[in-house]
Amino acid sequence: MNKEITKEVIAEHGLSESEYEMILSILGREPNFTELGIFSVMWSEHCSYKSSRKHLGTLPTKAPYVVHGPGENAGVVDIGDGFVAVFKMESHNHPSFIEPYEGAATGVGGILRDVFTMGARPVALLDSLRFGSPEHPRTKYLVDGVVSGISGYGNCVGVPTVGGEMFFNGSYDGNILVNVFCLGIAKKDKIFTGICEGVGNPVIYVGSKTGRDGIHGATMASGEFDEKSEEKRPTVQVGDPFTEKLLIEACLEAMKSDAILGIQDMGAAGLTSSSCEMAGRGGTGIEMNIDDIPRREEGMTAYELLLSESQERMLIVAKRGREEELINIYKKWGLEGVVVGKVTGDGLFRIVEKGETVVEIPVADISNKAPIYDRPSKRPAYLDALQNFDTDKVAEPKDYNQTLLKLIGSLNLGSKEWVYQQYDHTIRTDTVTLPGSDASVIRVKGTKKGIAITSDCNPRLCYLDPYMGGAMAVAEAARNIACSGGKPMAITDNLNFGNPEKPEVMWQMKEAIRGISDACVALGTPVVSGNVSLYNETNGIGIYPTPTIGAIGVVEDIKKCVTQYIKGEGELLFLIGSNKKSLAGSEYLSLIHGLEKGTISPLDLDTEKRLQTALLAAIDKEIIRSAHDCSEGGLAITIAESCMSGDKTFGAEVSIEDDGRIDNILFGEGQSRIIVSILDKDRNILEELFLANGIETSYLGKTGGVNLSIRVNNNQTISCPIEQIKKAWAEAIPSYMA
Amino acid sequence: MKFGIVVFPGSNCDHDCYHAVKHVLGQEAAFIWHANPDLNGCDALIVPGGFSYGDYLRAGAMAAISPALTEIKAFVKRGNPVIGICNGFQILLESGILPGAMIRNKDLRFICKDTFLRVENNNSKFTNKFNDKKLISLPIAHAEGSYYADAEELKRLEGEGRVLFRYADKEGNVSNDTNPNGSLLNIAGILNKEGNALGMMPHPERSMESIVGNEDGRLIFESMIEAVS
Amino acid sequence: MKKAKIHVMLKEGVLDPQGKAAHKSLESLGYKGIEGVRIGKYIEVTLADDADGDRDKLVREMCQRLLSNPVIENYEIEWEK
Amino acid sequence: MKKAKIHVMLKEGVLDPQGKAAHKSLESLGYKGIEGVRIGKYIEVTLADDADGDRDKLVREMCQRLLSNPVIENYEIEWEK
Ligand SMILES: Nc1ncnc2c1ncn2[C@@H]1O[C@H](COP(=O)(O)OP(=O)(O)O)[C@@H](O)[C@H]1O
Ligand SMILES: [Mg+2]
Repeated sequence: MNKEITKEVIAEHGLSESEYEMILSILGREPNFTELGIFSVMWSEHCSYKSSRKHLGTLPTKAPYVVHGPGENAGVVDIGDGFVAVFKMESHNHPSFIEPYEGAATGVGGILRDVFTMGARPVALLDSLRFGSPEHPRTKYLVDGVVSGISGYGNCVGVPTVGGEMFFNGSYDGNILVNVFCLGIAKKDKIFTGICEGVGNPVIYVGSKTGRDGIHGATMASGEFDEKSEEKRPTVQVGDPFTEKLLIEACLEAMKSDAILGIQDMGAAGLTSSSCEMAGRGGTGIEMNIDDIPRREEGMTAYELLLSESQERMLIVAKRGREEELINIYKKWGLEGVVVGKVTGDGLFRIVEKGETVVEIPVADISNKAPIYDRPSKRPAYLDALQNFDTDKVAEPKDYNQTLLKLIGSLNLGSKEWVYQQYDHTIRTDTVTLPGSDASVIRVKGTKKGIAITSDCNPRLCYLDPYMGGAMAVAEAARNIACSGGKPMAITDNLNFGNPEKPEVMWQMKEAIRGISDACVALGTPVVSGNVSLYNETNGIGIYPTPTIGAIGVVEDIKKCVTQYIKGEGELLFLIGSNKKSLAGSEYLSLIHGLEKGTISPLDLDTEKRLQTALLAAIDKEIIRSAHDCSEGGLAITIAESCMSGDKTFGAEVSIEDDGRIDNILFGEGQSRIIVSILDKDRNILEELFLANGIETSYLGKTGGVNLSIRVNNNQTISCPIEQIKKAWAEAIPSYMA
Repeated sequence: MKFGIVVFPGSNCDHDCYHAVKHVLGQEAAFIWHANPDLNGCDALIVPGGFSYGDYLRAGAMAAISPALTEIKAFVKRGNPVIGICNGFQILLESGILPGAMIRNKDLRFICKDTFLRVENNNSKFTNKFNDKKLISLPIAHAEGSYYADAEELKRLEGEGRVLFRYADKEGNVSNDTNPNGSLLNIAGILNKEGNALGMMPHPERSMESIVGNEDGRLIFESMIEAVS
Repeated sequence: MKKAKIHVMLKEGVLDPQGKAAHKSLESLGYKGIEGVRIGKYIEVTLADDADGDRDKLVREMCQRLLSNPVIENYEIEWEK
Repeated sequence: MKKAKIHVMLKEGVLDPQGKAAHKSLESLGYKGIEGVRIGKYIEVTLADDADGDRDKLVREMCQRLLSNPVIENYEIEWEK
């Protein structure tokens, strides 16, 4: 296609003038239309990380057990016994807003491919979701579509979805977030990477045929939304989980031969980015014959074939002479495999159409000379006013029973069973800890071990203080892992922000990354993979900064796993930790008073580390009957959850001595607090163990009876049948969605 | 004894069934590939759950016309035990080995949760090890599990003791409230006329080890082993 | 007789949860006077020009063997003119 | 104008995994000369006799708001005579 390259065409491709100048100097000539398209997707925010790369470089990525850090398709961590955990989180925000079912479904498909392309069998998924306010007219439709999409795809491929998050807030009205985490397990000596090696080796295309799906999809994900985005609608891809399932099985079978040298999925920017990235890693070139690319429709141009984001496709570099063998494995699974090119030694990305070279670009320059921006950043002016707000000014509620019921019956604090019941979470028969606890635990067959996984981020805290919020997301994730009995090992981060061209947004991102960094160093959890999603902004209104953290930990003996719910009557309840808290940034202040303001209670990373270490020691001694992180909703909500989130429901008699406002005592939020239950006989061991680590423990009361009763400084403040609380909690989402 | 586990494109509980009979129960197990099904040496078959052919068109419809089903039908005719679980049940229905059909769950959503099942007949090839156990708990995970058959067929199933499992509550009561998917008569599992083919929506292979739930599922496979020996 | 247009509907008496749900949703969107909604499948099978034999019989057979389930569904075939 | 018969089909160019799978399956049954299979939805909406207003406009609106997904699907309305 020889469309003329005008200023308009360049602008349509989202390339700036200076970027175009760079293209001219790389090529030493004008690019043709197809080449322009290639640069446009490869240099889009989505593929090049041009606004974030500089800052991502500051994240800690190393530990003795890290096998592959960022840069590969997914992070790889050694978990012992000859196994590695392979994991990553990725966003599919914009596509899910436009077409929630297919957007979310293909999001699941994409992250699965990132994991099995490394040679790992995907064993679990988590979905971290943010929607607009419940009253927004589109919210219900989006929730329904996104959850069905994840369910439709994940269930069909047979990978359990074992947990996640769901948070509603007006800042997501025009930009929802759909972040999906995938965990895979592989043998340590059987890891594959996306590398293009050995001049003359064949390049094989496998999987679905290429259609006109999602052309410019990558560019769309990097462009701010406006009214015109309606027109970009046909760029949405449709997923085929059945083909994905076949692709997983065929790839894992093909990897058992030693015929594969490198393999990579075709994700954003499809064939172009997969082949360029593979050649880039190998320091080689790649030549493909566009006429050989399997296609779904007639009349497709090289431009379309190279930029299409059709799903369920992979690119393989094989050993010469072994291509038939591989193609036959794919054929057995009903999939197409075609040799479409070869590895070259000239360092060029070359595309040939009907015998003529139509694209020729130096591979190294596409990635190395990709623009990197050090965008200006500035602390938002509004932060002072927000942080200086005095939360003591708000009126205290009169009826704490009603306040508790209202909070626990809200969409953010209500039970998420409506969501995870639609996900097959027991397939593969390895889900030791089911969704509904702080972290879920997946057994590693053939060992005594389990892998604990969770995803966390409180965007409200990130909005009020992005540095603290970022650090808190890491701390909460690690704390949730520890509560389940796992030792936190490593994280993946999915950084969702607004428009990076705004200095305030840039500042939020820099601060959040700094917070993540500090927390990862302090807690010993390096970042091994991640994803950045920017321009989550509609008509100038951006989302709350949302650096979602996915974390994994190792449970040495799955028999010692701990869940968040109380196991019987007469258990003693303890609050572990310093009990620092504030109303600022709390769910209570937002839901009851409509305020999202104030100075949040800070995180002390040293305390956090000691708290988790001591908790894991107590779990190892098998004295902890239940452990539940005290996060959104504060102390009263956490105790209520402990009482009712298991198969059986228990009442409790709790008595708290504390000063300050009662609403802060009950619903204030702070870090490094955990509610545990133990047997009476273990009380001394517990108190001594935490004391030895410099962590406070306070006795709260006993489980039993039919009421949740909370006395504050000897005044009965809450007394409510636990079944009534449970009903409000259980019906929150079903009644909203009905 | 040797279990054959039939693998269709899109089957995804095949490995779980294999693990259940091979590693938990210590029996022989072999995967049977749909395209060249060789049932030689198999004493019993498991048609596992999943989304054969993506469940496109109708769940189980495309698997039901595959070459494997010709062999499975003959295997059933010879009197050997066959259990179809979830998608496997749907395949047995679509192929006519079992009567009736499956439609979408009443609320249209996929449901994954533990269910209690009342055992209606302790005397079959699949329940002979239950002794007087009348209630078990197994997980379900499906979107099309609402069993349908016309009134005459239902009468026949009831009359011949071929309804094996019904969705119940933890006391064993069967009612509308304990029906997760809209199945007629709360049916969760049925037998063929000869009593050697069982179709059930709940997943016994997921309840084999207490660390990941309970061990109620073992009883079903152990009954099959008993029936064969 | 190139393109067969096939309608597959649940039989009278078989619960149609999809139709019922759509009906309810339409009502909650404010559409009142709806008597009923039924949802079925629409399948187009395009035959090659050189496919021979009795085309109607052929497609009828496809419906019986695969495209519909006679226990719960009826089907109708129309040919595009 | 009582019963609206609505056909909802994936837009040209949008992947139709169902149709693709059914096509393959029919071929494996031995049906050769099939050029293509596409699968969509067929919906019947029956209006009450006293429903007033522009019936065609009404049903078109239902299609846009609920019965079809305009991002990837097209729909057609026919009225039973
Ligand atoms: N979108 C979702 N998908 C699956 N599970 C979810 C989802 N949202 C929440 N859950 C599960 O519900 C439980 C409660 O969630 P949440 O309140 O966010 O937990 P926590 O505060 O301990 O991180 C957890 O087990 C979580 O995994
Ligand atoms: Mg959380």
